[in-house]
Formats: sequence, structure tokens, C-alpha cells
Amino acid sequence: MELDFTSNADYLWALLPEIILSASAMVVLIVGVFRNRPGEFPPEEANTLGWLSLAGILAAGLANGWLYGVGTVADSPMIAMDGFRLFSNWLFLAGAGLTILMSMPYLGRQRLQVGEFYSLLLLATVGMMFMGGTRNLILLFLAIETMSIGAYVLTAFNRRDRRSAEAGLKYFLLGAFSSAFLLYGIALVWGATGSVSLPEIAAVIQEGAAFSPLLLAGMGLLGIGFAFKVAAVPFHMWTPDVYEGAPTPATAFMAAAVKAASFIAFVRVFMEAFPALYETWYPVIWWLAALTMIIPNLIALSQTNVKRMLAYSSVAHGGYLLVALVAANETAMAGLLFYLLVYTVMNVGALGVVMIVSNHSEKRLQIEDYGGFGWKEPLLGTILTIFLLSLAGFPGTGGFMAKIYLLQGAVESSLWTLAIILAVVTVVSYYYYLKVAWYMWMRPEPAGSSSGPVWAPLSIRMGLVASAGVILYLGIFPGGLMEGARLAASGLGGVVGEALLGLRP
Amino acid sequence: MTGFLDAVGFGEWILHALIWLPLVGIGAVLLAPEERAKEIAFGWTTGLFVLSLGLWWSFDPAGPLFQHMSSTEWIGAFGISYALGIDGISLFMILLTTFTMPIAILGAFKYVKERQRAFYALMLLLQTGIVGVFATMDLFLFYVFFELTLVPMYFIVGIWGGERRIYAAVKFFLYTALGSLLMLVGILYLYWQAQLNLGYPSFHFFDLLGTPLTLTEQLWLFVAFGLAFAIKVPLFPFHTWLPDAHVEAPTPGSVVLAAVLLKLGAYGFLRFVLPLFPEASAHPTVVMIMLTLGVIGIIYAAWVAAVQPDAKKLVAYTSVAHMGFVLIGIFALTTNGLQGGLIVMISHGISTGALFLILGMLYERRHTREIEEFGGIAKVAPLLATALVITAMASIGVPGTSGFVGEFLALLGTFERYPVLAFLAATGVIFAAYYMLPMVQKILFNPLDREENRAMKDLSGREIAVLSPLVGLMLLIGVFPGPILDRMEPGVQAIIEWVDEGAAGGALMEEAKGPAGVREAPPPAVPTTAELGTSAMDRIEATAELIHGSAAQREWIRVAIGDQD
Amino acid sequence: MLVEALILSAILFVVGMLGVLVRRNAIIIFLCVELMLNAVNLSFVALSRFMGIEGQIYVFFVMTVAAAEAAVGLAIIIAIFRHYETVNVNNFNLLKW
Amino acid sequence: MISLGFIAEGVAQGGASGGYDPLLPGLILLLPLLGFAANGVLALMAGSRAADRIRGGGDGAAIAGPDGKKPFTHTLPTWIGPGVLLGAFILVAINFFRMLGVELTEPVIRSYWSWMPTGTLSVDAAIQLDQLSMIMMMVITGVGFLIHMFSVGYMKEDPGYPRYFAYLNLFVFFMLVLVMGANFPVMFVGWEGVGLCSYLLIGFWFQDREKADAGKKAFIVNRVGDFGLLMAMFILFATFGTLDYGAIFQQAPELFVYGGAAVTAVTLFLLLGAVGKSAQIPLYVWLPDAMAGPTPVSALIHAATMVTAGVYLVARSSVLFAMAPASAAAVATIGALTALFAATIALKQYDIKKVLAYSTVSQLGFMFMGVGVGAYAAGVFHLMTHAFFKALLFLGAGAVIHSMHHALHSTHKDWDAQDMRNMGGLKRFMPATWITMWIATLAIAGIWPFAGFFSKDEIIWYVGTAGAFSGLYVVLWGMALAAAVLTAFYMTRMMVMTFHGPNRTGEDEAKHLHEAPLNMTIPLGVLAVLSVFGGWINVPGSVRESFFGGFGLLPMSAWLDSWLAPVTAGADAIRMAELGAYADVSPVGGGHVVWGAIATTMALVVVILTARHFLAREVQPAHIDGEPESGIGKVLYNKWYVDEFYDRIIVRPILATSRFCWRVIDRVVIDGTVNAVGAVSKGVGWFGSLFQTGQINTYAFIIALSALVVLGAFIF
Repeated sequence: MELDFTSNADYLWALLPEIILSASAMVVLIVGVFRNRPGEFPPEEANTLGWLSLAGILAAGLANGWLYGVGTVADSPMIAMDGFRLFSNWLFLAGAGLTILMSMPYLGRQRLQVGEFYSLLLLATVGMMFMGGTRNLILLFLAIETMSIGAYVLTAFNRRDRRSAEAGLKYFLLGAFSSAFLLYGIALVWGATGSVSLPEIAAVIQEGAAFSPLLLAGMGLLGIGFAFKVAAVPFHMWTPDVYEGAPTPATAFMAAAVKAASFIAFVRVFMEAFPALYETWYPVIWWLAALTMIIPNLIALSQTNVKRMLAYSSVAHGGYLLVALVAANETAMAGLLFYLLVYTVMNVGALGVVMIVSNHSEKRLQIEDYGGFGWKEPLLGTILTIFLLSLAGFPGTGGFMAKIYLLQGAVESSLWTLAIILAVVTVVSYYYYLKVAWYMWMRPEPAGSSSGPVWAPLSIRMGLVASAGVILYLGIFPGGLMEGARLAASGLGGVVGEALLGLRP
Repeated sequence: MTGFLDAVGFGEWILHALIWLPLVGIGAVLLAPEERAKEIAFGWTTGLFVLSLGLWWSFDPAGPLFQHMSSTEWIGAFGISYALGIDGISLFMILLTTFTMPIAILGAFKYVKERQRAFYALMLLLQTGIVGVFATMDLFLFYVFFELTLVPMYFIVGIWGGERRIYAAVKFFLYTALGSLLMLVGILYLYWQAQLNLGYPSFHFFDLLGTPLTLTEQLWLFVAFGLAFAIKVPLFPFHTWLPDAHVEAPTPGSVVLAAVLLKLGAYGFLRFVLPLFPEASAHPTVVMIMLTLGVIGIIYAAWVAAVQPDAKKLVAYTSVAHMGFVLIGIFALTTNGLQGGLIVMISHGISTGALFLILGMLYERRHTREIEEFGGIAKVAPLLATALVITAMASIGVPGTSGFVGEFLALLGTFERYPVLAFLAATGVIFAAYYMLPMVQKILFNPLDREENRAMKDLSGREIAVLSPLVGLMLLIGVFPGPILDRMEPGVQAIIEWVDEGAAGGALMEEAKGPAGVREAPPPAVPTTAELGTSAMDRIEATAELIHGSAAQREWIRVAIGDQD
Repeated sequence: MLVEALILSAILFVVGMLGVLVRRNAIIIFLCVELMLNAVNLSFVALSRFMGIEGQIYVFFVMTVAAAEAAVGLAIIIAIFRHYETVNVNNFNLLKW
Repeated sequence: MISLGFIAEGVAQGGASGGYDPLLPGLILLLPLLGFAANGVLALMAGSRAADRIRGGGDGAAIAGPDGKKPFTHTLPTWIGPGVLLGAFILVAINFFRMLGVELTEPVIRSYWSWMPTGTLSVDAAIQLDQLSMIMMMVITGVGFLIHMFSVGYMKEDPGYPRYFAYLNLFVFFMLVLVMGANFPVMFVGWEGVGLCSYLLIGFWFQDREKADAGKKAFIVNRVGDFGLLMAMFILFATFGTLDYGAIFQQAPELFVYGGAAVTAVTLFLLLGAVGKSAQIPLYVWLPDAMAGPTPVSALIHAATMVTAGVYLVARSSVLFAMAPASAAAVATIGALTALFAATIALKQYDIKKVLAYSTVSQLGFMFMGVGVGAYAAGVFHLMTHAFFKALLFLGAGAVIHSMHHALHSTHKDWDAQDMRNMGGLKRFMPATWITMWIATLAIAGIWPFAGFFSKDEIIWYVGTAGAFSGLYVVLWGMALAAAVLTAFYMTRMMVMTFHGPNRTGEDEAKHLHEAPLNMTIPLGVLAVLSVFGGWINVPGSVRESFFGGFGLLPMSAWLDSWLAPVTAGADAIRMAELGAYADVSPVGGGHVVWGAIATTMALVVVILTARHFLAREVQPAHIDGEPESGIGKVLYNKWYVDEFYDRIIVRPILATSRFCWRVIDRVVIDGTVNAVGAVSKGVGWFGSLFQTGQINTYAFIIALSALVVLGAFIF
């Protein structure tokens, strides 16, 4: 099948995964409404709807896979059909799917409205998929808002928990605040170039036909908006609070998928629309990357709440990913994709174990509560250790290969200072990741804790084992996926590569 | 023997087997019932040791420099390959590892009482990492294995260690990781330069060899690599993690740490730093700094060791002193020095391993490591006393033991070039007696005036089995080090030649280039992989021609890779 | 004319921004955000005179989004009001450090 | 399996053997080693049994088994220990007589395996046989055998009996390695090996803290010397590229400049090694303490053999010392200083073994003077005679102590069995010991015709006539004479206090005083004979023709001089060429014979006067405080406060520095920095987290501020 975007039906085909996912969201919502008995949310409810959502994700995934086989003869100005989009779709689907898998007991135990939760989650995923695929700034804005509004609600989802509400409010107010910057940026860029289509903007800039101060201001505002979304220091202030307060499944979803989507969009906009202005934006991003690597890693050292610590860690990972944007070459882009995928798996996995330790609630999140957990549950302990090592970027895990990939990108652009910063802060991060490991394995269970038996359904265990397996597999045989990521990035590089060529010394 | 080994294709699979079979052993250990785990682990590592003994015969001292080479593409995009190969130096490091492991495990039989399966599984994982480091020819793979050794050690110290085990484990982990991550950046830089030069990506040792680097680049890379290895060695003043780790680690952990893990650093210097950055390594200032730190380490650690109240800490500091000898041996860049350094490495592995085992045995009996708590032990435990005295003598380098051969050669080699430093380092011989003898006296001799000590048991059969091979080797290597020296010599010579030539060539290059630091663009006509041909031999041949065009260099490389291709 | 319009829009944006910074009432803060969005809308409209009519269409998109945000935002504010019985954001600091 | 034949025979290497074919030279070494192994196993068995008894609540000192008989672990060493020595001695003797008959100009070398082949260095495990090593081997195995035999009686009641023989055998093995090694490293094996055995034997009764301390002190002080030897080897290797004796001594005249810095450095470092091992100033301090070991050990190691290794080393390296006149002068000076200094300390010691220890130090000083002035044969000659009479003195002292110990033990008197003030009048109880010891005393005092007269006289003569640094040597000569006189004094004092006068042990104890058993007295007898006639083998012609040689009638010869001539030929030639021959007359006139007569007369007079003086004086037992020493006497009694001095300026500063290094530098500075890095990171992180106030306004403010900065960066 070939698409040339002459007819609108082609758009339907090109957006098949998004459409399928939207439809499943609706189905889940409706089924949830019908099965909803007031005041009573039996745990199995979560399971039914959860598996239903997973089925939707699987179907979307199949459609996404099918898109690989679809040829395009003409580019659409709205939707990219490149590998970058398809690869990032995998990312979002994986993030959402894993989150759903991990969240089922949590939702059941916390008696949350399962149908709404999952449909919001799926709809937010649809927003992400548009973020990854769009080549139009207005569509991008809509996609971001779709994702964000879903995320706001997911954060505030547990109405009985004031922390959840507080996190939701903070996220919402600050998110809307930053959206305004983003939107302003879009407006100014449009004003400067007369287009909201990324390739066209690039072309206009390349020709030198853009009105410069407006363009730069617009680009700056766009950058600010994205920096907020990807939680780059110093725009990260909301992240720890929101991640800590949100229900843990929502945290997992945000830390993995939302962050990934923001990065994908960030990269796509700056690489596709502003390659010619690389010299202008790269110093700023350089500083953002450096700060984002250093500060949260240091702050995470003194955290005692594991969820909050992982929040800071998530911010720090954003810093590593920003290095890829600074490097702005094909390797770096491929590294970014690879990193995001690994990061999604390991972060959701780690938070999955956190959920289990906290007994699918918002209690027992302090690091002391992990004392002796490893010996109580050797399998889960080992898996969490693997995830932590991977988050720390330790050899033998996917996280390491991902970091290597990013470093490769940095090296190709001769970003030695950033590479060294990355190396040093990685050591810093070892400390707090290992801290969890040492509580798990080297400390006894805290006295007087009546945690009771650990409850983790088989589905979660299987999911965690599979995730850990993936992490180890990617740590040892990353070649295939690296190649895939490279191919995906070359779709983007095809647009950017030439524009970038000769820009760097 | 050689014929038989050839017949079974020993050389082709042995390195793979030694790296990966421990992982299989982990499965066996984890599946076994708790109380059988130690026996399985011991049997498994013993089997591996027996297997590795075949290397002694299969490695041909007169053959090419690197043997048992193999290479499989691992991550093609980055030119990372699963490349193995050993020379005489790595041969003995591997043998030391496979030899130490079963002994350490046997020594742990009574020490480790809880969570045995996990413990022995980690020990086996450690073995994979260490053997991997010594057997790999690919710099990236080397890094992976180098780091991989940290995790099991971290848990071994942290879970089965003493009071302050977590502090020690974390310090060990972070300190070592800091160095190695900076090395990683260095590796990538080198890789990038090599890629510019070669035209294709590769982390293979041979491909990286001879990468044209300015002196400034070499010095920076030297710092990046050197820091990692200096911390691992550990070189004064990066040593403070070691006493903590040693004191807190369980006996087998200390044994492996001292016997093998410290050698990773020295091995890194030998295998990578010297050949890859010859000009920096031979730079007078660098050499002076390294030697001075080595000498300070020897004397300073000896002094600090002498006043330690904790026996294990004392021995830990002696490790610093011994590794100082290794360092000066290496950086003297003479045949004798390098050979001596290597023998010190082996000897230190054996003797310090034995010391830790003996201290562990004392600890099992008395649950203390305070030297003052003992006294007159020789009266109640003559076998233990004999073992301790012989080991102590080997440790301080009394002739006839392995320690002497190593220290003598290392100092001799250093003296050839740096008499004054050798003079200072040789005072370490005096101070060795100054720290070791009082400890021996306070533990073994003096009145047997404590009731607890009167009831102390002598060595059991198992403990004799643990110590006797170590003691035997100390004496054997002290008397017949020849076969070891013979096998290591080609590797040592190769390193020296490479450094000498590289340093000379670098100077010429520098001169030709004019002002220092200005780097010419990489040679324009870099042949592509296709032009070069795919065989490693062709590639290396062409590379060498391209870089130096020196016939000797090419000859060296040819010898190095032998007729393997 | 365009410049003046853009400057006005920028001033409005900054006013909205300052409102977010200084006000303590969650609803007022939210309204300030709305002000910022509408400032951008003004830019769109102004620019559309030179850049094409689609700018005015974008405004509708933005307004839709703003409406959706308002719905969600007010719901969240109500939810938190139930817990704290206030909408003063200074009181919401369970999550910090 | 290497065949025993190979080990025993070795591989002949280089050099014309001149028709001399050594008989199983390897076996000479192997025998004591096997003895060590066998005794070692027995010792471990005995030790384990004793340990079991201690754990069972016993004292572990009992030897006899339940049946009241001694177990085989305590009977077998009696035969193994001395047996292997006897075997070795016979082999040495055979080889010695074989060598006697042939003209051997170069050492016979037997190489066994390549010990340290590194590529540039090649050290073989090789031994060499020449005249010098043969003399040494004769002394070691001969005197060694006698002392082993004596030990059977002396140590038989000790629970550590098998261990004792194991150490002793091992010592002999290492000592043989020392003198037989064909290159410096192999010699060094023996060098440190004997040090190790010395350490173990001094601390043989390790349960006594002081004795264990003494062993440790000996080892550490010796290591200072070993350090010098190491450095010397390094310089030699750097110069010659080899460490084989043959190659070095052959090429030395070409590669070294006469009196140059290199050769002077080498020889000074060798001297440091020799000083350590041979207990010369400033490293003599360990030897008096080494008397903590069993007395036969003192006889063997700290009198006859090990401590003479330094002299052997200088003699062996004679070519090098001949090329470095300054170093040679240093050797002689140190020797003279030590000889006089130690003799002064010996004047005021009351412990019989301490007197002998300082006497040994002093006599070693004489030997150093000898080899220092180039009279290598004279030095070795004195080494040999000293081995005889000093071993005899120690063994005699051992017999006395043995007897005293029994006596005091019988009534459980806690007196010191070694303090001469507690003895007195022992000649009644131990006549054989008394007579043999007087022979040795006269020998050491240098009275004709005893061995010491010839050897010491020769040294003094050469010192006086050496001439190179004439002024210096005159002074040294005077010191040597003074030391000789003092020797006569303190030895006589010791003899009189021990054997003469009234008995001070007490009535009951005296009943238990007894002569030593036969296996102890026989060695005394043999050594006494050697102490008399041992000096007759090296008498220069002029002396032989004089009264002292019975005007040529007595069976005397200058045999040793000519025997060692091939070994010292190189050095002699250099000396002749550079410094010329020795003078014919002493600095103040008078020939060899005249000064011999003066010396022996002086010694005799001193002996008589001293004996009279001390016989007339009443000595109080040690527990009765006599009037405290004052003035110089106090200083001498306290050994010139050298131990205290060393403690103050070396030991304590190093300890203090060590503590400082540990507590301040290591813990605070280095580790403090490391930990501070962590703490600072955490602190900065904590500080950073303070901005995370949880206030939406704050967050918005920071975002807005940063936005301004970013925008500014973009636009400007």
C-alpha cells in the first residue's frame, strides 16, 4: 500500500494506530461506565478493563507495525511517516502498556475509577503519538494539550488523597502556564515565517526570509515550553512534587511516556524546523543539559522518599537526553530513541516494584521500608536491583548501552565537557540508586513494620521479569535495537542531516 | 599434553569457557539446596581451575605474542567485538584468578553462614568479570568486564561484611566507578580518534594501537585511564577505599579483592595505558609522578600499616605498599621492572590472599581482629603459626619466596633508570619488616595470657587444604620463577618496544608538525574497510603502514597477532 | 499597527505571567494563565493580517483547548478545595524538597 | 621429578676446574635441608600434641608421653639433626681434601636451574666451590656439627626440641647457600635466610616477650643491612649487566675506575650489608639482644658463622674493595671503632652471654680491620680461629648456664642463671668446662701459642703497616692494640667471676651443680684443641722462624695465605699496583716478631693482673644491690646508652611519624577529602532541594526568571 496524501482517506490510514487507540479508549470508558457500581470497585474490575486496554494497545501496536510496510510517495505537511514517528510510537505504547500492566492491582486496591483512568491514559497516549508524528506546530500544540490534560487528571486522580490533588493542581497550573509560553512561541514563529509546518519553517529560515527577532523570540519561547515539558533544570521544579504526589501508576506513566513524548516533540521541532539556527540554540541547550544533569543528581542524594528520589532521577535522565539534542547528529538521535525505550522499560519497571513494596498504596515509600525486601522477595529484589543498575547506567544493562549510545553521539560532536559531566554525575547517581539496593539487601527489615506478605499478582511478576529480561538483553545484545533506532533516526536525519552538514566545526 | 590439548581444540574454546562457565555455575548454585551451595561452588571453580591449567601447556612461550585469539562482532555499528586473546601476562592473571577462586570459596565455608547460595553465586559472577577483563582484546568489552566486577564485590562486602560494611561497600563502588567512568570517556575519545584515522569504527586493541595522538591528547587520555587504574591499584593517595573495604569484607571477599581485583588496575596499565599512550607513558614528568607516588605508597603505606591495631587493616595497607612495587616496576619501563612488577602481582595475590585467609581463620575462632587480643597463638596452633610465618616472610620478600623475586626484579628494573627512586623504594624492604614482624609477634608469640586463646583450635583439615597450595606456591615461585618469567617475557618486551618506539615516533611527529598541540587533519587517504580487506591481519598491516610505516612496528604487530588469521 | 498589537499582546502576556507569580488564589492564577493564552490569541489575530487567515483559525483551536483546560482545572481546584477548604496555594505544600 | 643425581651433581659451567672434580656438591646443601624437612614435620607433630594438652588445661611443657617415655618426635631429632651435619661435614671434608691436591685458579661452578631469567637479567641457581667457600664450609659444617652435638645435651629437656633442630638445620642450609652461592642473589638468599633462622632461633622461647622482641629487633636491623646489599647488587647489575661473581670480578678493573664513585658506592653499600649482618657500628645493637636465644645458637650463629658473613662478603668482593680505597678504609675504621667500643662495654657486663656477645662484636671488628686493610687472608684467618674459640666460649657458657639452671631450678630460686654475680667457684663442679674455657680465653686474649695470638696479631700487624691512609691506619693500629688489651681484661674478669672465688649460688643449689654430660663436653674438647692449634696454619715465615714458631721446629705454616691466594689474587694485584706492598716495620718501629712479643706479653700481664684484682674482690650476688655504678662505669654498664639513643632518634620518631601518617594524613587529609567530596555533594544537593519549596508561586517565579534568561540568550 502506498500513501500519497492526495485524498483524506490516506490520513485515516496513516493515523490508524492513533485511531485504534482512541477507539479503544472510548470502549474502555464505556465498558467502565456500565460496569461501574457506585462505591464498589472490585479488584477484578481493574483486571478486565486493564486487559481490554492492553488489547487496544496491542491492536495499535499491530497497526503501527503495519505502517512500516506502507510506502509514502509524498510527504504530508501534517503527519510524518518516518521511522522516527513509528519508533516513538513503540515507546509510548510500551510505556502505556507496561503502566497498565503494573497498575491493575493498584487501581483495584485504591478503588479508583478504572474505566476513566485507563481511557484517560489511552487518550493521553494518543496525544503523545500525535506529538511524535506531527509536523505542524498547531497540531503539536493540540497534541501536547491532549496529553497534558490527560496527565493532569491522572495526577489528581485519587480524589481521596490530598497529595494527589495537590500534585494535580501544581501540575495543572504550572503546565498551563508553560503551555502559554509554548503557544506564544508558536505564534511568534508563525509570525516570523508565515508557516506552522516544520519543513516549511526550516526552508524559510534556510532562505533567510524569516524575520529574525521574532523568530528568535518564538524559538526561545518554544524552547522554554519544551524545557518545561521535559523538565529541564531550571524548569523542572514541578516534577518532583508531581511525581511524588501522583498515584504511582500515573507517576510511572509520566516519568516514562510523557517525558518521552515531550523529548520526541522537542527534538523533532528543533531538528526539523530550526537546524539552520543550531548555532543559536545549542549553547542554551548545552547549559540546560549540563544543569539538568548536575542539579537533580545532587538533590536526589538527600532524598528519603523513593518515589521522589526516582522523580529527581527522572529529571536527571532528562539531562542525559538533552545531551543528544545538543549533539544533534544522527547517532545522538538514534541514541535518544534507544535511551528513551530503555528508560521507559526500566523506569516503569522500577516504579512497578515500588508499587509492590508500597503494597499498591501511597504508604511505605520511605527508603527504610525497603529494608530486607530483597531477602523477603528475592525475585523482585533482584529485578529492582537490575532496574536500578540500569538506571544508573551500569554495564551489562540496557541503561549502559543507552548511555554509551548517547555518549557516542556526544563524542561525534566533540562535546567532551558534557561527556565528562555525564560520566561524573553518573557516579553521583550510583550513590542514590545503590542506596535502595543496599537497603534491600544489606539492611534488616525495619523493626516494628507490619508490612505483611508482599502481594504481587502473577501478571505483574511476569511483566517485571519480562522487563528485566529486556533490560538485560539490551545490555548484552543491543545491536539489533540500536540498528533499529539508527534507521528510525535516519528518517529524521534525512531532513536534518543536510541542513546540519558543515555547521559544526 | 600439548598434543592432547590441540586434539580437543583447547585453545579455541578455553577462554570462552573460562568466562562463561561460571555463569552456568551460578545456575547450579542457585538451584542447589542452601547447604550444598558451597560444595557446588567449590567443585565448579575447582573444575574451572583444572581446566585453566591446560593454558599452561597450550600457551606456547615461543609462539606469537597473543594466542587463543578469537573475534566475533558484537555491536557492529560501533565496531565493538567480542574479541578474546591472551599473552603471557594475561595468562598468569587468569591462572591466578582461577586458582584463587576455589581457595577463597573453600576458605569461606565456615565464614559465610547465611544466604550461602547468593554468596557463592556472586563469587562466580565475580569470576566471570575478572577472567573477562584479563581475556579480552576489545577495549569496550574490557570496560564492561572491568565494571562488572564491581557489582558482585559491592554485594559481597555490603551483605556479608562487618560493622561498617555499607560505608565500605559504597565507598569502594563509588570510588572505583568514578575512575572508570572517566576512563570510559577516554575510551570513547580514543575510539573516535582511531575511527578518524582508520576509517572504520573499532574498539579492538590492535586497531587502537598506534592511533596518532598529540602529546597533549595522550596526556589527557593517560589521566583518564590512569586515574581509573590508579584508584583500582590503588596508588597513593587514592588508596583509602582499600583498608575500609578489606576490613569490612568477609574473608573470601578480601582474598579475591587482594589477590585479583587489585591486579585489574596494574593490568590495565600494562595492557592498555602503556601501549596506547606510549609517548605520555614515557614522558619524564609522568613517569616521575607515577614513580614518586609508587615510592610514597611503598613507604607511607608501610608506616601506616605498622601502627594499625586491626590486623586486617594492617594487611590491607601492605597491599598498598606491594602495589607500589608493582607500579614502580611498570613505570620504570625496563624488562626487569615489568617482569618484577608482574611477579609481585602474582606473589602479592598469593601471599596477601593467604594472610587474609589466616586472619579470617583467627577471626572465626576469636571473633576479633584486634592484634592485641592475640598472643602466644603459636603454642596452641603450631600449624597456623607455621603458615602465618611463611606467608609473612613471602609478604615481606624474604629470598626463597615469591615476594623476593618480584620485589628484587622490580627494584632492579627501577634502579636501571631511576637509581634515587629505587633507593627510596628499597627502604620499603626495611619497613616491610617493621610492619609485619610486630604483627606476627603479637599474634603468634608473646605469652599465651588470655584464656580464650588457650582454647583455640589449630587448623582443620579443610583449612590446611586451603593454605597449603598457597604456601606451596609461595615457595615454588620463589625458587622456580623461571617458567613464569619465560612466558611473560615476550609480552613484556613487546610493551617496552612499543613504548620506546611510540615515544620516539611521537617526538618525530611532534617535530614535523611544528608548534605543539596543533593537530593536523587526519590523513586524507584513509583506506576504507573494503579497501583494507576484512582480515584483521590486513587491517593491522595497513594501519601500521599508514601510521608509522616502521618496519619494526609492523613486525611487532605481525608477531602479536601471530598466524592466527 | 502590527507592532503595537504585538506589543500589547506581549504586555498582556507579561501581566498574566506576573499574575501567576504574585497571586495566591488558585482560581485567580488560573485566570491569569487564561489571560496569557488570550494574549497569544491577540498575537495570532494581529499577525493573521499579514500572514494569512489561518491565524484566526488557530485562535479557535486555542480557545477550545483553553476551555478544556478550564474544565479540568476547575475540577482539580474543586477536588483540592474539598481537602483543604481553601484555594490559597500557599497552603498546598505537603509536597516539597 | 628431577632426579636426585641432578640435584646432587649439578651442571658444570664455565671455567677451568683445574682437575678438581667436586663430589656431590649439591648434596652438601641438600642434607641440612632434608634434615630441616624431617625435623620440621616432627616439630609440627610435637607442637600439635602440646597444643592439644594446652587446650586440655595442661601446660604443654611436658615432653614425656603417658608411658613416661619420650615420644619419637623428641628422640629422632637427636639423630637427624647432628646426623645430617655430620654427613655434610664428611662430604665437605672429602671435597676439601680433593681440592687440596690441585691447582685451582678459578672457582668450580655448578648450575642447577635458571632462577630469574627475565630477558635482560639471568640469574642461575648456581653454587661455586673455591678456596674461600671451602674454608667457610669447613667451619660451618665442622663447628656446626659440634654445636649440634652439644645441643643434643643442652636442649633435650626442652619441649621445642624438634623445632630447635629444624631451625638449626635450616640455618646451616642457608649458611651454606650464603657461602656457596655463585652470584650475589643466591648469596642473598642465604644472607636473608640465615637472618630468618636467626630471628626464629633468637625468639625460640617466643613466649617470653623480651626474647620475641630480640628476634624481631635482629631481623629489622639486619634488614637495614640487607637493604644495602640490595642497592649494591643494583649498582653492580647496572654496571655489569650480570650478578655473577666471576663476570663481575673479572670485569671490575675495566668497568670501574679505581677509587671512582660507582665502585665506592657499591662497596659502601656492601659494607652496610656487612655491618648489619656482622653487628658492627652502627648496626651492632641487635647482637647483644640476640643472646636471648639458646646458648648453642649463640655459639653457632652469633659467634662462629652467621655474624662472620659480613667478613666473608668483604673477602668475596675483595676486588671491589681493593678498587675503592676509601671504602676499604671505612671498613677498617668501622672495624677498629667497633672493636674498641664493644670491648669497653664488655668490661662492665654481668651477664655471661652479654660479655661474650660484646666480645664477639669486638672480635668481628678485628676481622673487619683485617679485610679492610686488604689482609683478606688474615681476616678470614681470624674468622676461623674466632669460630673455634668463641664457639668454645659460648658452649662453655652454655654448659655453665645449663648447670646453673639445674641448680637454681632444684630449689626454685628465681635468680638469673646467666648472671656471673650469682656464680663463682664453678671450677670445682665443672673442671672440664673450666679448663677448656680458659684455653679459649687465652686464645682470644691473644696469648702464644693459642690460635688467637696468630690471627689477631696478624691483623694488628697489617693494620699498622697498611700505609694507604697512613695517619688513619696508625690511629686504627693504636685502637686495635687497645682493644686487644681490653679483650684480655674482660675475658679474664669473666672467667674469674664465673669459675673462681667462692661459690655464690647457695648451699642447696651448689649440690646440684654438675659437670655437663659427655656429649656436651666432647665438643668442648674438640674445640679446645682447635683453639690451640688452629692458629698454626697461617704463620708468616718471619714469625715461624722466631721464638713463636719454635724457631721453625713447630709444625706451622703459612698455608692459609697461599690457599686463599687465588681468591684474593685480583685484589692483591690491584693493591700492589695502587698502594704498594705492606711496610716491614710498624708505625713506631719494630718488626712483626717484636710486636707479636709485645702484644702477647701485654695480654699475659693484663690477664694476670686482672685475675689478681678480681680474685681479691668480693662479689655480691646479683640481687644484692652493690653500690651503684657512677661515671664512666655507669655509661659502660648501660652500653653507652646506644639503645636509648636509637630509640630516641630513630624508633620513636618513625613510630610517631607513622601514627601521624595514619591519624592525620590518612584519616583526616586523604580520607577526609574523599569523604568531604561526598558530604559536599550531599550538602549542595540538600541546599538545592531547599528551592523546592512546594509553593506554586515560587516555581512559577523561577520558571519565569529562567525563561527571561533563556529568551535573552536566544535573542542577544
